[in-house]
Amino acid sequence: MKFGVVVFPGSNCDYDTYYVLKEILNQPTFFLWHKDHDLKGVDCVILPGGFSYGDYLRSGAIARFSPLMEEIIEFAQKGGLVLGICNGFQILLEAGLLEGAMLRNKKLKFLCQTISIRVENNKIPFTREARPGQVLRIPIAHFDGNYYAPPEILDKLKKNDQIIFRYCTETGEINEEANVNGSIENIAGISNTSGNVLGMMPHPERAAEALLGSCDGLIIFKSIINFQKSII
Amino acid sequence: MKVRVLVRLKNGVLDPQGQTVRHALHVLGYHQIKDVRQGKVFEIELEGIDQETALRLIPEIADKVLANPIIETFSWDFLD
Amino acid sequence: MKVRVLVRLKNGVLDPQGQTVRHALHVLGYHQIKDVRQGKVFEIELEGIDQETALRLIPEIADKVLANPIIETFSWDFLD
Amino acid sequence: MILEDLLREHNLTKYEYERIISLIGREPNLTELGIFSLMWSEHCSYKSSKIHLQKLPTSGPQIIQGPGENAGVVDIGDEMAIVFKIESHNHPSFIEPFQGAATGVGGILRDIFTMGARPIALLDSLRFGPLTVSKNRAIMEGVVSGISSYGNSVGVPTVGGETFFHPSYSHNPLVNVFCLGLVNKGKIFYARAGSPGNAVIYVGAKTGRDGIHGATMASAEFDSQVEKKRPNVQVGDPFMEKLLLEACLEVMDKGLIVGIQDMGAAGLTCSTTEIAAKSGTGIRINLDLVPQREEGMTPYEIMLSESQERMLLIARPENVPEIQKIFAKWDLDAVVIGEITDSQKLEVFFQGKKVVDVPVEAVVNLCPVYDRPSRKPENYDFLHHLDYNSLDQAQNFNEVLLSLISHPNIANKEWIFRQYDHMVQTNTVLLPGADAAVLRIKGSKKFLAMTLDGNGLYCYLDPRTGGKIAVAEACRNLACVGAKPLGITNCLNFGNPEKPEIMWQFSEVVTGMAEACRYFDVPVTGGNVSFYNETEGKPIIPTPVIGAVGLIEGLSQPCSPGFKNEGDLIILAGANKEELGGSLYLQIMFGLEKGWPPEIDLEAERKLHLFSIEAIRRNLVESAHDISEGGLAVALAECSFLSDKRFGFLVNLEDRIRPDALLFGETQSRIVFSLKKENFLAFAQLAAQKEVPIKIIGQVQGKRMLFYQSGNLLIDLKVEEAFDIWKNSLEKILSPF
Ligand SMILES: Nc1ncnc2c1ncn2[C@@H]1O[C@H](COP(=O)(O)OP(=O)(O)O)[C@@H](O)[C@H]1O
Ligand SMILES: [Mg+2]
Repeated sequence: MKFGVVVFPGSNCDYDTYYVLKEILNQPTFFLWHKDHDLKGVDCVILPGGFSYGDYLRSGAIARFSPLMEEIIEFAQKGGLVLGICNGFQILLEAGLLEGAMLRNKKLKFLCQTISIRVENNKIPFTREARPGQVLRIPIAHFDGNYYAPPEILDKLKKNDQIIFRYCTETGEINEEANVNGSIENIAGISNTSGNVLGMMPHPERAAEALLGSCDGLIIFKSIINFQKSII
Repeated sequence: MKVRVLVRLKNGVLDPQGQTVRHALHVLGYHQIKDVRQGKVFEIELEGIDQETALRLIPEIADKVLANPIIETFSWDFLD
Repeated sequence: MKVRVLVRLKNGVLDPQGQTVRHALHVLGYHQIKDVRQGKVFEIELEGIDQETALRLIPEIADKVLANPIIETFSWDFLD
Repeated sequence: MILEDLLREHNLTKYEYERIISLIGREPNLTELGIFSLMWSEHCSYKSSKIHLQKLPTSGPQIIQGPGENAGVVDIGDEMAIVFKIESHNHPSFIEPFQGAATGVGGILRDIFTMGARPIALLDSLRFGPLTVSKNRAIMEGVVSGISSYGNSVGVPTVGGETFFHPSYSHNPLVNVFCLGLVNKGKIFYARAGSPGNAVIYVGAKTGRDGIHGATMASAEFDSQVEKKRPNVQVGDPFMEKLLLEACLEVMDKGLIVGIQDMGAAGLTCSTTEIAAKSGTGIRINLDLVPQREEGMTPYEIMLSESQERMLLIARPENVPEIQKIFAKWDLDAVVIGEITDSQKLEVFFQGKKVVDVPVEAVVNLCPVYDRPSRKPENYDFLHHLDYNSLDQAQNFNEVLLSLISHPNIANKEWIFRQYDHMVQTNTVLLPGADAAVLRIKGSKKFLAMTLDGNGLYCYLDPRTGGKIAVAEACRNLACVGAKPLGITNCLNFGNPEKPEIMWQFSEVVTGMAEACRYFDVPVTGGNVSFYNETEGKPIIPTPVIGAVGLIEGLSQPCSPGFKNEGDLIILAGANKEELGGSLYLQIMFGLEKGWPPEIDLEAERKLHLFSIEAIRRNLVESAHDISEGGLAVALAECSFLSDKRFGFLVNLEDRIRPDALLFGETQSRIVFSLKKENFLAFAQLAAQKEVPIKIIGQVQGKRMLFYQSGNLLIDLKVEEAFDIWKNSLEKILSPF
């Protein structure tokens, strides 16, 4: 399974993601430079977290115009696997690969903490290793993670099972208290209609080693790897 | 040539920043404040361009870059 | 009653956001953009208050809450 | 403008002015005067502190670079070295809390990556006035979000720090920021010019009229355009910094440059003259080539501007195109603005004319050094009159403990560190909340521990002891996670050094620190002095902040402070004494800032550290936590709060001292350990061998915190209830809705 991690100016979880794929999961992994037009033949593209273009204007708003995004959009339309983490999620929204938008966290503060999310759909390539309803402990670190979608989009997301993760309590309840950033219906991650593009606010690459507190993030990366194996 | 573009959240989209400002003003005793919506303003200086081109260009830029049409609307005018 | 307050960075104060937006627009081919300065806009709805009081109140809250007088200036007007 | 006024505006004395004339052989012009005034300022020249700082030990086998460069460098083995330093940004943070703190982070990051190191951790030490005052809350909000916005964006985790509140900081908050970077030993860079003919390259943000010396405004010729010339508050651009960091590290990694210096407090002036002075060369620059953000800037303004996110590189001319290519890749300019010469002078050209011509040595190294008069404050003896008998002991100790743990000095600081990305780079093993932050080093079995510490009140009551304790506590924090100290950096925050009482505090604190550093065999690798922390004649309490860095080897994970297992023994290492002076207990319950601070026996302290490190290394302990503000009762409560399962405890102490002193006295050289029963024998043997007094005081058990003295129940609280109070009290004050 060949992974590509995109480097935008201001990306800062690019290396962390690379490290997990390459050093912990031993997958061939490449950095993809935002100015290039080359996806280096990878099977899965990851847009990492960080502050592309300083998050100026709106998070992700400028990065989506990067030359490489044209290739990524085409790749996604052909069914290629694309995962956007945090800032990567914001870029996917701005680029129109996913629907909705991000607002500032409800308390107007940056939030860095380990939270719980519930797997709402384990049928897509990114979650197939998770049990339905499984609760994952994964860190978040963002200022603009307050997901918003107008009613018609929200209906569509629900109808098509595109809501993949929701913020929940440690025991898996979905309530207002667990909704750290104020997202509509506690949404922490969504996919496109065909399930090959996933955006999520939590950072699975920060939950990949017991030494750092949690390994739940590995479920996502392993799902991708096993999905690839399953279709070969 | 100078133009000003205002970008604001659509009605119905929650505005946590505006809410917080309103709340802060209430705490300070300004109870006359019924609502606050916060948006962005861009002051743009253009060069080598006539009014007509600007009339085409500015909405294009605002729509494509400055505002996110899912949550925001924009308006603009010439400054001088 | 509705008012609009514009808050902008003082001249000479660095505006990283505006700079970055300008850069992005250049990369997209909009070379007519000479400069961009980004600021904030507040649309405020007031209640139970006459024009005269507003004339006193708005500058007061703009100075105290909406703008940071050390790096920003503001201007405002009535909306309707 | 008459000379006296001009000198006053530039903070130069008549004597200093005459010295300038004799050094350059003529009267300086305005730009030259500006250059001298910057470089001879207290901030750049250390003219009042230099003779005192010489007391600090600075060498050791592990030290690659001590004080004198942008940051100290310490060998950690396996071809790796660490680079670290602390800086203050107190005055800018008071003027504009958000930008002041943000640019403070930017500045310290540049100090680190200038050396070729990739920054891997930030820590912040903050001091504010009481949060009951809304202005102080606003300052704190601004400072914390400034640090968070900058550090988070650049992608360097803020892994720890400390926050204290005291009325003396109301008009003078302290913002000290520490940064640590990791570098390959063979790729360390310094401020060097190499040989004449080398290119001087300006990289990063354009120059504006940011933070220019206030003098500009007052000088007569600018009168007609005062508004336009007014210095601007510096605004940080973390995105620019991130690009600059990546581009600089890339040219350094490829060996394309000879030397590098960041443009810090004194901008272009400092970077050009220091680089030349350190190499015994001259430097010539043309200001017309300097990228400028504003129109009509004068040479004075360009040379003195403090615009952020700029660097000066020195490279052999043939490498310039390759360097420019790398910077272009990161969308940055790299502009050749001059060259290295053999004149030993700084020569500056502007619009075809030479506007500066001064010897670099004079600017950088010949500032007068002062041995300022020092005197014990008049009220000093009075401060120590504390009659223990007058202190009511008939208190409800449950209530007292709750008051202490809800006080902002002790309460959980999550409201702060939740705003900091403390996990990016995926190395943070001990998150904020432990005695020291611990990072793993990828690709090795080593861990780095780091902590900031400094108790201003102790220093106010007895500066020499306070100085010793600051170092001792920092090293003790390291010992509690199992780390052996490698080196120390420090930020000394004091009032006006021209006042003999302040100078005395300063000199005493440094003497105490020096003594402790020698005793623990930890060299000082650098630091920062921040004087003039006073408003309207009221100084802050003397506040040295110690940044200590240690190494953990041979462990699969570091030790942490929270209790781990029901039934573990709780051991107190160190002796209890009846000491209440300078305690938080006296401050909160009696409003007293009096008495002598706790004594410190450096020998006992040193033994305790060695013991703790060894006990942890042998895997004998489950947790370790040092006893500091709030005393033994607070330390034990914290062990419960930081326990994943929120275990309670039952302890009983037999010491025959006042119960309040037993519970809340801040006697030094004590650590609370918890350990499995089966490890006790080995643990006790080790303690005997290391000559550390220990006793079993109880065990980890249940969900209550029970504290007895000779069988009398002093404290009985439910962990969960106390935990909620400790956890939420800062949040309640700062985000009440
Ligand atoms: N300003 C801050 N930034 C980040 N972390 C902080 C800050 N203030 C306190 N902390 C964290 O809170 C914890 C408790 O702080 P403190 O009581 O000062 O620790 P100690 O006394 O053990 O040095 C530490 O882990 C520290 O890193
Ligand atoms: Mg403490």
